[in-house]
This record gives sequence, C-alpha cells and structure tokens, in this order.
Amino acid sequence: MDPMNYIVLAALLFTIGAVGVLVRRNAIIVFMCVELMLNACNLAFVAFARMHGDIEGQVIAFFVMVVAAAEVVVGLAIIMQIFRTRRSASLDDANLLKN
Amino acid sequence: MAVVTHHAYLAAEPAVATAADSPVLSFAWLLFALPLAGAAILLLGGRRTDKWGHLLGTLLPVASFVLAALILFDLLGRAGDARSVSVPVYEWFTVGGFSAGVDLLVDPLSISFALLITFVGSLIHVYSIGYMAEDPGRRRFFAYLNLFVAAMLVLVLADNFVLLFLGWEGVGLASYLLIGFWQYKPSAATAAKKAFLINRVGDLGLLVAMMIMFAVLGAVSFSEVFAAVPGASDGILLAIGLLLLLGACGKSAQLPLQAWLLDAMEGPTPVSALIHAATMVTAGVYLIVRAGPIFEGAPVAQTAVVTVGAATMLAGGIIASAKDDIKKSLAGSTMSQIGMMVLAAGLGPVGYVAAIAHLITHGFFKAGLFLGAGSVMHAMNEGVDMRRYGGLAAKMPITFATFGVGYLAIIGVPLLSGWWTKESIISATFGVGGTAGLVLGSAVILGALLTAFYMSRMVFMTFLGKPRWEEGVHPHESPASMTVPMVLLAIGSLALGAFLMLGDRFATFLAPATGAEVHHFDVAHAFTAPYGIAALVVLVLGVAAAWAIYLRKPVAETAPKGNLVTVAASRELYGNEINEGLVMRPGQVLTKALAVIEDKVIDAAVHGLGAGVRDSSSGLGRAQTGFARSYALTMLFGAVIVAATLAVRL
Amino acid sequence: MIPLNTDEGFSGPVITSEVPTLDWWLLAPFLVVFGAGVLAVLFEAFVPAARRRGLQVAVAFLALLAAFLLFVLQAGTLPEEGATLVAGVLAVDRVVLFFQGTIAVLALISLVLITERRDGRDAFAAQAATVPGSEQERAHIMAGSQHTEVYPLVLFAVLGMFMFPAANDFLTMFIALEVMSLPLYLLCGLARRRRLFSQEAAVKYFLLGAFSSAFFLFGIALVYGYAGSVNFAEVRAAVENGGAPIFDGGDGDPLMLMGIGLVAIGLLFKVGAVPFHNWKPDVYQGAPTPITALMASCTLVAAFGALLRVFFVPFGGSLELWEPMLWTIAVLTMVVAAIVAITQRDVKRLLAYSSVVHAGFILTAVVAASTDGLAGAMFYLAAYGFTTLGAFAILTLVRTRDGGQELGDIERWSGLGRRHPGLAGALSLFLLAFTGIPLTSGFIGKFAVFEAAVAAGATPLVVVGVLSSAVTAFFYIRIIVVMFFRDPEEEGPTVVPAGMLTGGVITVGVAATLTLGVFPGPVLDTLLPSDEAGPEPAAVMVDEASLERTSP
Amino acid sequence: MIPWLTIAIALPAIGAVAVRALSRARTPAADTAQMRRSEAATGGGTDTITQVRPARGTAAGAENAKRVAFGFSLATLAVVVAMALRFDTGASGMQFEQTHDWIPRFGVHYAVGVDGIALVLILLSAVLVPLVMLAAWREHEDREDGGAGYFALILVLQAMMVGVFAATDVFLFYVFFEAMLIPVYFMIGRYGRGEQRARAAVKFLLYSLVGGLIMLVAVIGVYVAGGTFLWTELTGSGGALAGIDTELAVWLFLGFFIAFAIKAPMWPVHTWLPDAAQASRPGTAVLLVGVLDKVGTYGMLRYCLELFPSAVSAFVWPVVALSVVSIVYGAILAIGQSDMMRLVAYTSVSHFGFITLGIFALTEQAQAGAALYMVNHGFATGALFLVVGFLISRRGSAEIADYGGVQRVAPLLAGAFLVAGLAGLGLPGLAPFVSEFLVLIGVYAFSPVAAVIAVLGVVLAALYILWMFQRTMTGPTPERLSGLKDLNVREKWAVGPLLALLIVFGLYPQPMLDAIGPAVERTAQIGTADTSAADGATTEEGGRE
Repeated sequence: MDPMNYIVLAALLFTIGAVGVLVRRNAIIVFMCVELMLNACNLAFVAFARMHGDIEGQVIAFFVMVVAAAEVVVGLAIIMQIFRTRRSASLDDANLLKN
Repeated sequence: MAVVTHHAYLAAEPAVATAADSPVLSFAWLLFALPLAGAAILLLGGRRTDKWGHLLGTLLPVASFVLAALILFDLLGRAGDARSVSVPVYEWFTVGGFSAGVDLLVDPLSISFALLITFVGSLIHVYSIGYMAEDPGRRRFFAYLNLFVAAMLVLVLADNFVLLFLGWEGVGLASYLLIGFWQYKPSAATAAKKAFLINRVGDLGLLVAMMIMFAVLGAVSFSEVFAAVPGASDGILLAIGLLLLLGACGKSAQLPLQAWLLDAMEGPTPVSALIHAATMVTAGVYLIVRAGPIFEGAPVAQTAVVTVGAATMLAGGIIASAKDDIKKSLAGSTMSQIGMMVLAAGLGPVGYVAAIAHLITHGFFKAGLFLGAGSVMHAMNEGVDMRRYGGLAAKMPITFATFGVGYLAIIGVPLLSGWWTKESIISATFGVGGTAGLVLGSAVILGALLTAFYMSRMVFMTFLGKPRWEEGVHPHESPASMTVPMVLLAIGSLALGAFLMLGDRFATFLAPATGAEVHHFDVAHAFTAPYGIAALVVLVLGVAAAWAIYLRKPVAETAPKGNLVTVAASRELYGNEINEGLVMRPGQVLTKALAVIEDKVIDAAVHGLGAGVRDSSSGLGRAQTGFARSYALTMLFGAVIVAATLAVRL
Repeated sequence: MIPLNTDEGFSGPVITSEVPTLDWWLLAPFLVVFGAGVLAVLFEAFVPAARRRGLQVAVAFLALLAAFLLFVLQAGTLPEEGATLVAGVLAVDRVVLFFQGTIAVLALISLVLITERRDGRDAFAAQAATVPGSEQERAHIMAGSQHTEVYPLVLFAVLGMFMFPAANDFLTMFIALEVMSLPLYLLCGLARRRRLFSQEAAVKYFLLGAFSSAFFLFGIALVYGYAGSVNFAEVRAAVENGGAPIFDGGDGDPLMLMGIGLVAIGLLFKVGAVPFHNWKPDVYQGAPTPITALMASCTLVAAFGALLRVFFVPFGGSLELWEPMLWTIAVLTMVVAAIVAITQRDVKRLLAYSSVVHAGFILTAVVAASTDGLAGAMFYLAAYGFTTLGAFAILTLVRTRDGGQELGDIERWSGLGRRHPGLAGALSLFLLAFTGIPLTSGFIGKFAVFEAAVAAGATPLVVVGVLSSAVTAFFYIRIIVVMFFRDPEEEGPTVVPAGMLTGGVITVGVAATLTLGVFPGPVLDTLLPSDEAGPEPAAVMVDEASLERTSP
Repeated sequence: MIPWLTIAIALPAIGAVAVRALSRARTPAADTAQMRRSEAATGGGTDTITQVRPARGTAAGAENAKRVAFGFSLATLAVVVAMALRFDTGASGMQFEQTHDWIPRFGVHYAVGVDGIALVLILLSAVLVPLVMLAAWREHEDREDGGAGYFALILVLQAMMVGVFAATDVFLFYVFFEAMLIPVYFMIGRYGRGEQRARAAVKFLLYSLVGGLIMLVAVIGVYVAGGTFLWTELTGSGGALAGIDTELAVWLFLGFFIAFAIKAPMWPVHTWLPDAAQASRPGTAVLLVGVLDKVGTYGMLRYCLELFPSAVSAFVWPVVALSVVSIVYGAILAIGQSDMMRLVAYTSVSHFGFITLGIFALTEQAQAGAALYMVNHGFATGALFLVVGFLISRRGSAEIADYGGVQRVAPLLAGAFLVAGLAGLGLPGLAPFVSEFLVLIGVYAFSPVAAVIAVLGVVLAALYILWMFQRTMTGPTPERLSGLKDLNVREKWAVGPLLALLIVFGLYPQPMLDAIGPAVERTAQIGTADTSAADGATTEEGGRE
C-alpha cells in the first residue's frame, strides 16, 4: 500500500479535528479534537518515517505523545476550574472578554 | 536714530562722487530725516513731549524747508545739465543682481516738490498749532504730520522706484493715520481703512511695474530703467506704463480708484489741506512725469493717462458741484484739478511743465482754500454743511479774503496764479492738434466751466447770502496761528503763477529734469487765442450760473430732492456702489464660500478619514467576539491566507 | 537525520552508536533554570507554607540571575561562529545569546512585578481551585493562602523561552514551545481579582494555543516529509536540493509549501500576528498583570527569536517562497491591529493591540531577510520589552477608588497627570516610545527595522508601516490627552504607592527607554550582528551546516 | 575652538532641567497646601482648578524658576549673538561645524553647523524665546506649578529649535524635527486656551506625525541610497546622492516635501494651524508659527532642494501653484475670521505661501527673500500674536467682536498692534516688506503669472489687518472696556524689541542678506544649472540602482 495514503488519512483526521474545534461548543470535546489533530500529526510523522526509511519520525511521535499528555493535564485543570465556576463546559458561555 | 546709522555707514563707505562735491547736497538726506526724527521723538517720547511737541514738530519741517531752499540755490548755481545730482545715502538691500539703495535724486523736479511740500507743510503745521490746540492728541497729530512730510520727501527724492515706493506707502500710512486720527468716530476709521485699501490696489500696479522693470529692464533705479527704455519692447513699456498709471490713480484719486478721497475728508482739515489737496494726491502726477521716458515710449499708455485724467477732471467737477459738505466739495475739486494735471502729464514733455506748474500753484490755492474751510468749520462748531453757512464774510474777513483769493486763483481769473498754469495746460492740450487736441482742449474748458461753477457756489453759499446758521453757532475769526498761514498761501495764490511762468522761469528750470524743450508762455497770446477767450467766457458763465442759483435765490437749508444728475453727482457718481457691487459683494461671497470649503471639504476630508478609520475600527473590532471558536475560525481564515499567498509561488 | 542503517552513507549522530558529548558550559543556563524549577516543585511539596514564598522567590531570582550571568559569560567565550550542543538539538550563537540574555533580564524584571505584594497580597488567586465568590475562597483569602507554585511555573516557562530561539531542530522547537506555553496557560488563570476574566483568558489561551500547536506540529510533519529530517541544517540543505531523495523533480514542493505555511501559523500565533492575534487582547486583559507583562515582553522576544531562526535558517534558502506570505501577514497585522486598537477603552487591551502592531513592524524586518533586519528586530524586541514592562508596571498601580482592582478604563484616567505627574510622565514616555518618537528607544528600533526593510526593497511595506504608526499614534496620544489635558474627575482612580519593587521596574523601563533612545550605539555595535559578517542572516546564525562550512 | 552650536543647544536643555528641579523643590508646607488644593480641585469639578490660587511657597518657587528660565534664555541669546558676530558672511558652506559619531551602525553623527540661513533662523528663535517668556510671565500663575512647567517646556523647545536648524546630519535633523513636537504638544494641550485645546493639540500632533513618518521613509531612503547621513557628504555634484536615479530622487523629495508642507503649513494641509493657534497661548503661537513652522520651509530649502536637485524640476510647478493658492486662500480666509488668533494663523498660511513660492522660484532674489521672509515673519507675526495675547490676558477673549475702541484707552497697545499689523501687510520701511518684495521680483522673473497673483495677497493683507484693527482698536470704546489697562513695563519689554527689530531690519536688512547670500547663491543654482549636471550623472550611473 502506498504510504502516501496514510498521509492523506492524516490530513483527513487533522481536518476533522480542526472542524471539530470550530463546531463543537463543549470545551472538553474541543480539546479532544485538538488531541485528534496532534494524533493526525503523529500518523503523518510515522508514515513519513516509513517513506524515508528512517526512525526519526517515529521518535518524534513518541515525544509528541508525551507533550500531548502534559497538555491534557494542563488543559483539564483549566477546563475544570472554569467548569466549577460557571457550571458549564460550553465555550460559548465564556465570552466576558471581548471588544 | 536711524539717521545716525546711515551716517555712520556713509562715513565707512564714502558715497559716489556725484554728490560729494557739494556739502549741501550731501546733507540732502536730512530733508526727510529731520521730520522723521520729529515723528520718532514725538511718538516715542510720549506725554513728556506734550508741552513742546507741536513746536518741535513745526520746527523740523521749517528746517527742512530751509535746507531745501539751500539746495535749490546750490542747484541754481550749477549749469543746467549739472542740476541732476544723485546722492547715495546707503545700501538698502542688495541680492545678486538686484540692488535697491537709499539713493536720492536731487534735480529741479524733485526739489520743486520738496519746496512745495516743506513750505506748504510748514504753514500747515503752524496752522495746526491753533487748529488742534484743544485736541488731546495734538502731539500725536504732529508726529503723524511729520511722518507724512518725511515720507512725502522720500517719495519725491527717491532715485529708484523701490525707495519711491517706500515713500509712496509711507504717505499712504500717514494718510491712513491722519484720516483716522479721530478713530473713535467709526466713519473716520472706516474712511482711513478705505483710503489705505484703495491705495493698495494702486500700489499693486506699482509693485508689478517694478517686477517687470527688474525682470525685463534689469534694474529699478530711474537712470538705469530710463536708459533701458529704448531697447525695450512696446508691450513691456505699455504694461509698465499702465501699471504705473494704476499706481498713480490710487494715490491721486483718479478714476477708477477715486472713491476714497471724499471719505478722507473725515480727517482733520489741515490734513485735508496738506495731504489730500496740496501734496500727497499729486504724487500720481509726479510719478507720471518722473516716469516720462516710459510713457513717451508707450503712446497707448499716454492715451490712457489722458483719458483717465479727462474723465476724472469732469467727474470731480460734477461731484464738487453737487456736494453740500464744504470739504467734500473741495475734495471733488481736488480730484478735478488733479485730473487736469494728469491729463497734462499724459501729453508728454509739452505737458509736464504745465502739469507741475499747475500742481504747485494748486498746492497753494487749494491748501489755502482748505485752511479757509477749516477756519470756517472752526467758526461753525465743526459744521461742514454749506447749506447752514452763509453770510460769513462779515464775521470772518481774513478768512473771506484769503479764501476769496484762492477762489479767484482756482477759477482762473487772469493774472492770478491759477490762470497762468491753467492757461498753459489748455494751450498744451490744444497744442496736440487734430481732433484729439480739440476734444481734450474742450474737455479742459468744460472742466474750467465746472470749476467756476462749483467754486462760486461754494463762496456764495459760505460767505455771501443770508446766514443760515444752526442755533448756538457764533462765528468768529480764527487766531493768528491759523490766519497767518492762510495769508501766506493767499499771497502764493496771487503771485506764484506769474513768478513761475513769466520769462518761462519754471520751464527753464525744470527742463533738465523733464527733458522737455522750453515752451514759451506768451501772455498776450493767452488773451487773444480762441482757447484763451473760451476760457474767459466759461469763467463768466460758471460764475453767473452759480450766482443765478445760489445767490440770487435763498439757499434751502436742506438739500432739495434734485434730479437724476444732481442725485448721481451728490452720490459721487455711484463710485461706492460700483465698488461694492464689483468688488466687495463678490469678495464677501468668495470669503464665505472659501470658509465653507475649508470647513466642509478640506477639514472634512481629514476628519472623514479619521471617522472612516474609527468606523472601520469598530467594524473590525466586532470580529473580537469573545467566542474562542470564532477566534479559531479567524485562525483558519488566516491559514487560507497563508496558503493562498504561498501558492503564489507554486 | 537518523538513518536506520548506516549503509546509505549518512553521517552524523546515530542513536545506537555513541553517547553524544555534552557541552556542560553552554548547557549550564538551561540546567540551572530547569534545576531551579524542579527544586521549586520540591519546595512546594516539602517546605511549610509559611516559609515557601521567601524560598521560592529567592530560588527564582537566583536562578534567573545565574542564567543571565552565564549568558553574559558565554558571550565572552563562545567561538565566533557559535556552537551546537546536545547532538545538535540546540544551537548557541551570539544572536541566540542576545535573545536569551534579553529574555533573562526581562524575566527578572517581570519576576519583580510578580513578587510585588500590596497589603500582603500579590496579584494571584489565594486558591485557584476555589470557586470565585465562594465561602472557601473567602476563607483562603482570610487565611492569606497563596500560590507559590507561580514561581516554578515561571521558571519552566522561562526555560521554554530560553530553548525556543535556541532550538536547532523542529522537534526541539516544538517541545520548547510547549514548555514555554503550558505554564503560561496556567499562570493566566491565576488572577486574584476578576477571576472569571482570568479563567476565561486561560481557557481561550489554552485552547487556541493547543490548536495552533497542532498546526505547527502538522507543519513540522510535512517539512519532515519533504526533507527527511527536522534538523534545521538538513532542512535547509534539502530545500536547496529540491527535497529529500525520495522526491524527484520537485514533487515535494507542495509539501514544503504547506509545511512552511503551517509552521508559520504556529509561530505567527505566538507572536500574535493578524489574523492569529485574537487571543492576545482577551488574554492580556484577563491574565494577572504581572503575567501579562511577562508575556508581552519575554514571550514575544522568544517567539520572534524562534520565528527569525526558522525563517532564516531552515527556510532561509526559500526566501522567495515565503516572502509574499509574510508581506501579506505583516501588512494585515500593521493595518488591522492599528485600526482596531483605536476604539479600545481598556488600557491592557490597548497594549495588547499595540503589541500586535509592533509584531507587524518587526515582521517587516523578517521580510527584509538580512543581517541588518535581524539586528533591527533584535534591537526592537529588546527595546520594546523594557518599555512594555514599564507600561504594565504602571498599570498595576492604577486602581479603582475603592482600592480594589486595577482600573483599565482609559476614560476614567482623567487628570492623572495633574495628580501624579511622575507616574503619568513615565507612562507618557513609554507611550511616546511606542509611537516611535525620536530620543526614545522605540524610534531607534523602528528606524532599524524600517531601514533594513527599505534596504531590502520592501519600501511599500515600510510605507504601510509608517501609516500604521500614525494611526497607532492616535491612541497612544489619546491616553496622554486624558491624563494631562483633562481635569481630574471625582470618580477617578487611586494610585497606590509604587514602592521599591514596582518603582524600580518603572525606573528601569524609563532608563532603558531613554538610554537605548539616546545612546543606542553600544548595543547596536557590540551586541548585535553586523552585516560585515555577510548580508545573509544565516551568516550569523549557527547550524551544523554553517559549522561544517567554517571548520577547516 | 568653542562649540557654539552645542552650547546653544545644551544651554536651554540644561536650563529646562534646572527649572523643572526648581519648580519641584517646594517647602513641605507648600506641598501639603498643594495636596489639599488638588483634593479640593477634584472635589469641586473643573472650575476650581483655575480659581484656587497656589500656596505662597509654590508661587515664590515658581517665580524663581521662571527667573532662572529667563536667565537661561538670555544666556542662549547671548551665545547665539556672539556666534553670529563671528560668522563669516563671505564664506559659502557651513561654519562652526562639529561632527562626532553618534550611532556608528547607521552612520549617524552628531553633526552641527550653520550657513547664513540657519544662522538667522537660530537668531530668530533665540530672540523670540526670552520675549515669549516675558509675555507669558503671568499667564499660568494659577496652575499647580505656577507656570514653571511651561517655561521648562519653552526651554526644551528652544534647545530643539536650535538643534533642528543646526543639524547637518539628516538623521539628527529628523530627531529634532520629531522630538520638537512633544513640547509643543504639551504647550498647546496642557497650557493652552479653551475647551478645544486637547483636540487641537492632537490634531497638530497627528498632522505633524503623519508628515514626519512619511519623511522617515525618505530619510531611510536617503541612507540606503547614499550610504551616509552627513549633509555635507550627501549634497553637491560630487555628493553621495548626486548619482541617484531621478525617479528615486522624486520619491525621496516627495517624502521630505510632504512633511515640510504640513509643517509649513501649505494649502491644503494647513487646517491644523488655525485650530492649534486658536487653542494656543499667544507665546506658544509665537514659537509655533514664528519658528517651528519655519522648519518646514527651511527644510524645503535645505533638504528638498539640496539633496535632490534632479527632482526639483518635477516639483517646481506644482509647488508654485500650491503656494499661490496658499497665498490667496489664506488671505481670504483670514478676512472672514472672527477670532484673532485664527486670523493671524490664516495670515501665516498666506505668508508661508510667499515663502514657499520664493523658494521654488529658484532665483537668487526669490530665495534670499524667502529666507529673509522666514525671519521677518517670525518677528512680525510674533509681535502680532504677543499683542493679541495682551488683549487676551486683559479680557480673556480673542474674539474680535469682544473688542472695540481700544486705542482710546490703551494707545500704546493699539500702536504696537498697528505696527505689528503693518509689518504683516508688508509696509515698506518695516522688515517684511524687503523679503516680500525680493520674493515678488524674484518670482516674476520665474513666472509672471504667479507673481501677479501673489501680489493680490499684498492687497488682501491690507484688508485683513486693517479691518481687524478697525474692529478692535477704533470706534467708540464700549463701557466694558473702559477700564482696560495699557501696556505695562513687562509687556513693553516683551513686544518693544520686536517692533524695534522690525523697523531696524526694515530700513537696514543688508547684514542679514549678507549672511544669507552665499547660501542662497548655492541653492538658487539648483534646478537650473545643476539639474542638467545631475541628469548627466544619472545616465552615467543609471545602472546603480
């Protein structure tokens, strides 16, 4: 199978994630969409590593996973905090800051 | 004080030789420096000089007169062609090829004027001591008079057009200050401003003329300009000529810039006598004569001069015939007489002597008449309406006598001053020959008729007939300080003409300056020639007509309704209305229009730009909705932009 | 590139063969800050609450100070062409050291603001976990609880900032970005007052930041796909060769372009260029002001350091590819932000937009793609950092009349200049520096970047820049108008006494703004790269390839 | 060698610092009084600020500070006069030159030097500053600082005014050019008059900034094209800019010109001036119109013409047209004004038209006239603003309609007003005539039409001046003005020297013309002889750009 297909799949996943960020209101789901985008990147890295025949891309994928995990920690903390205050995880409810 | 500087400068860099050989001439600058110093002392000295200011102010013009007389004798001691002396004082300003110096030209023409100015000026200073005795601003008055004398002397002594312009504007300033001397009267303030403004329009001509001279002829000094005239094109000379005429019109109240002179009578009467009769208003004639070489090279310009002069002469006469205000009537007369001089000056060399001679005699009798009028006004509690005069001859014998002599002189009673000079103008006009000569000559005769009429009218209404005085008016003769100058001027009005014209004395004296051949004045011919007889006939007719209207019948105390002609004449031939319609109204409209443009176009454009930025600010700012998801959308939009701009290179 | 087998003849570090040598000396500043951060976390766990604060402050200050001193010492010993360390994942040269040194100084100053306490209370929530307005919150406030976790968070963020411009491959850069950002997300949500705003700022910053990181990462993936490596030198070499060996005849160009674009998005988000700027006003307004100051100064410096490095080193050979893109973004940034800023009323939002506009100005220097442009941007960033810190320091002093929260509404600052001429005068100076009035550092900075842009032929961009400057002048000046030309109002703000710390920050800001404005010569000549080394910025920016070129 | 120019720049700058320090040093008692007062002010709304008199201690401190400021301005005047006496009027080129590296990286120098034109303008500013201080002595007494701050700002401005005329490094010039805005901005916005002063100050600053920023691009362009900022190295046939492409020269010229046109101010970018003048204290207006705006015309002469001779021919006609429009337009609008400050501002628009016209007529007379005009206009308009200021200080209004018949109660004031006005309308014998006349004859040689239209401005000048004089000074004195005081000693000393200078330079302007002469000889060749040479150089080195 042409590894390029994985790249296309990665792009699709990335797009789905991006669209999810745009259309979903729930902060948690938005955040998960971002995670989806990160994972799409990982898929691309691994696929490209395969195409180039080296392991650098795979190494990167591991790093990304670690970073993503750290991000989850921080992100959930922040989202929890605002959820407790507002009793809502809807992003659209948080719009005190605007012009 | 400025004088000292000049002198120091002079010492450091000796002036050109032409003047240095005569100690008197090298002090020619004192002519104007003395009265200028007087003005400075009186203005800066403040109240400390109140006590003796008028005396100093009188003394200095007298000193100038003495100096002018000395210079005259110096000139007379020279050969005819050596009587034109250039006296450089100091370099005024020089840039590149342009140079304007404070250089004086002492020649018969300028010294004639200097004598007239200082003599009449001194007399009027003396007169003013009495006339202004009660005025709290007398010191200031004398300062302004001194300033005027200084400026007028600069005007006539200048050796180049720029210095002449300095004097020209200087007399304008003095005139402004003196017309508006009683500035708390709105009419005086308005008249002063009007005089200055209309003069400015004339000055515009002079300014542009100087620009052309420098640009085309390469200089602004008389000698260099006149030397360049033969090489200049007709168009240039015509342009310069017409522009100089415009300047002359402004200063000499010739059509179409005549409107200010009658209003200028708002000033104290000595001012009217000195500035607006004897001296300043004749500056236009001086300019035309002085710039003779230019006009001689531009026949069309000369025609314009003659036309303007003739038209003003008649218009002035008509206005003078209808005015009931004694000073305004005299002012109309001045317009008329100067018109006559301008006409003569426009004839070229043949007319110059006649014009200048008439100018000088006119200076005497018209000053005398004005001083007489002032004396009358003094007696009549400053009333000027001749309809409320009458029968003053008995109450004011000296005034009547001197006024009478002036009257006889101006209407041209034979052998009095006015007759000599008016005859020579008439002779010069007819001397042109052809239809032109006939038309012009007839015009002058007509002018003489008008003169005889309105002057007789004035004398009849003022001194003869029954008193029509307002209540509480007790006429009395004026003090000696006022009557003595009047007497002296009357003597001049009697005899000066004969002195100048007999034996062609003045013509011979003036010849080196004007370049004219001496035109013999034949006394016998003046009585026998048709024009001479015609002049005598119109004289009688004019007096008779005035007698018929103003002496035979009692004069109404208020002006009758009048017909179309008299109404027009009393409204100064609608000169003010014409100015208003042609200049002021459109000007006001333009001012308003530009104010609107300033506000609604130029400033609005800038403010509109600002408002536009502000509007787009709130518009763009709306993208900052506060919704995180819309921010993400904006970012995606940014991604599209990034992709698009990168794809450019694909 | 890390080859699977060595047969293909690739050189360079191989994962299995040898342990890379570490240059401890060059690595020391990173380790110091990292170590201090770890230590600080341990303090949180083991030191009693009462003594934590003093210890944390001391450690943080000492660590940053040590890092700064190390950077200075390194500058003296660093070889002219720079060096790479840790198997080439980090690069240190004079440019990087300048960025790091600047960040260290600015971070130290920010730390002063972070440390500042008024009536025993700092700018941070007593207990972030409590619900705003709740009983627990009040209890914590009464108990004087405080989040000393702020200090390790700041240390980690600064560590990320040190790494960001020093990264020598995209992976390191991504990690640096996250190390820098994650603590900042948290710090944004810790404001003591107006906590709803603060929390909202944190959420927005976090989600949008993560979103942009995803773009950045996907861009890295595509660049990796194109070049076969994420190492800067090799990416550059690949770009020059038309891609990795698997692409023949330029098939990979779309990959490369998309890669550049996506990486650019990630970086432009961090510098806050339009249209990736939306987060800035909201986050700047919501975050605790000392943290805003930290972000406005240090983060911007670090982000631009990274952006300059990315565009000049790995993408330096494909100038013509990305120039139109940066042109467009620069124009958008300068114009849109300047215009939008005009109608702002909140000073913090205004300064946020101002920061966006300044980013636009600096982008013109990036477009210039010259050593002069690099130097100009470096000077600009340093100058702007000091000025903006001073400005934010002043914001912390202006409070509502009830002595509570900061008063950001400009309209209510009427007559401040009458009653507090010194303070208002200092703020005016900062605003004039933002405007770019001569004799302030802002002017020299603007001149430096614009000069580089004009020299590079980007004159239209500079014209847009000066027009945008004129627009921005309007709102800077408006603040001065309000402060000096209006009469004081009854409901005006109170100004708390500056004290040693904040006063010191303002003084440093004033001094730096004036010194860099009047005598910029020493900084420009000695600290910044000069084009004598070469007109290409790559001449002064280290990567392995350049090292190989210079080594005999 | 004595660094005259540096002293002349540093002296007022030091003075400003000293004044500031002195006005800050208050007795503790005064300080508390001050605080109480400001509390009262905040409590009682806007008006209390102006009503509450400052505490005695502050007033004495302010008085001392003002005396020190005045002393510094006199010292500066002395330095400048001493320098002027040493000026060699025979030499072309710069004198009293100093050049030191400032920012080596950008080739920026602290380089100063003067030719005749710069010298007379520096003299102008040095003369005006002490007089403005005298006139403004009592103006801000009811302020917190007793007006000392205003005096400090004047000194700051003076340092920059000397600097801007003395700079021979384009960058240094730009620095002064822009930095100058700030003190003026505060002088208008903070110490100005009326409700609109903040607005006017902002308008002034924004206009100037827009111009200045556009000029910044051109300044950078000069450096990029020429590789140096030193004026002496840039100009001349062998200068660094001699070979640049004409099109580039045109753009750079335009960049400088827009800034200078706004500053000058030239139609149609003049609308800031009337607003600024109306909102200014008269002293501010004197410096603003008398000196600051001259930087615009000075810049045209010094920078536009001399840096880019090859571009001049492209600009001559447009600029001449704009100048002529300015002359007539400014004069007509002046006629219609009801506020004296605005009126004088519009007259300045007209007069600046003469100056720009003279500069771009490219004849020696016109340019010498224009350079002289800059100085004379400073004296004349300065005097006029000061006298209007005396009226304002008496009645608090600049509206013409609020006055009338002043001459009767205050003859000296009216006299000063008249002399200043007459100077403004170009009466021979007063200084502005000489310059106006030189401009006119110079312009006529270049374009008769332009000269003739410009002469209209002379007529209109008489109208606006005399009409204003008539409405304010003459006529019956209304009851409310019957107590109006005449000039006091301080006021006499403020306006007297200006009037004296107007007369002296009206009758004997040659020393100034001698100083200006060599510089003008240099610039007047531009656009005539030099253009062809520069064009030749362009084709030679056309490939450089």
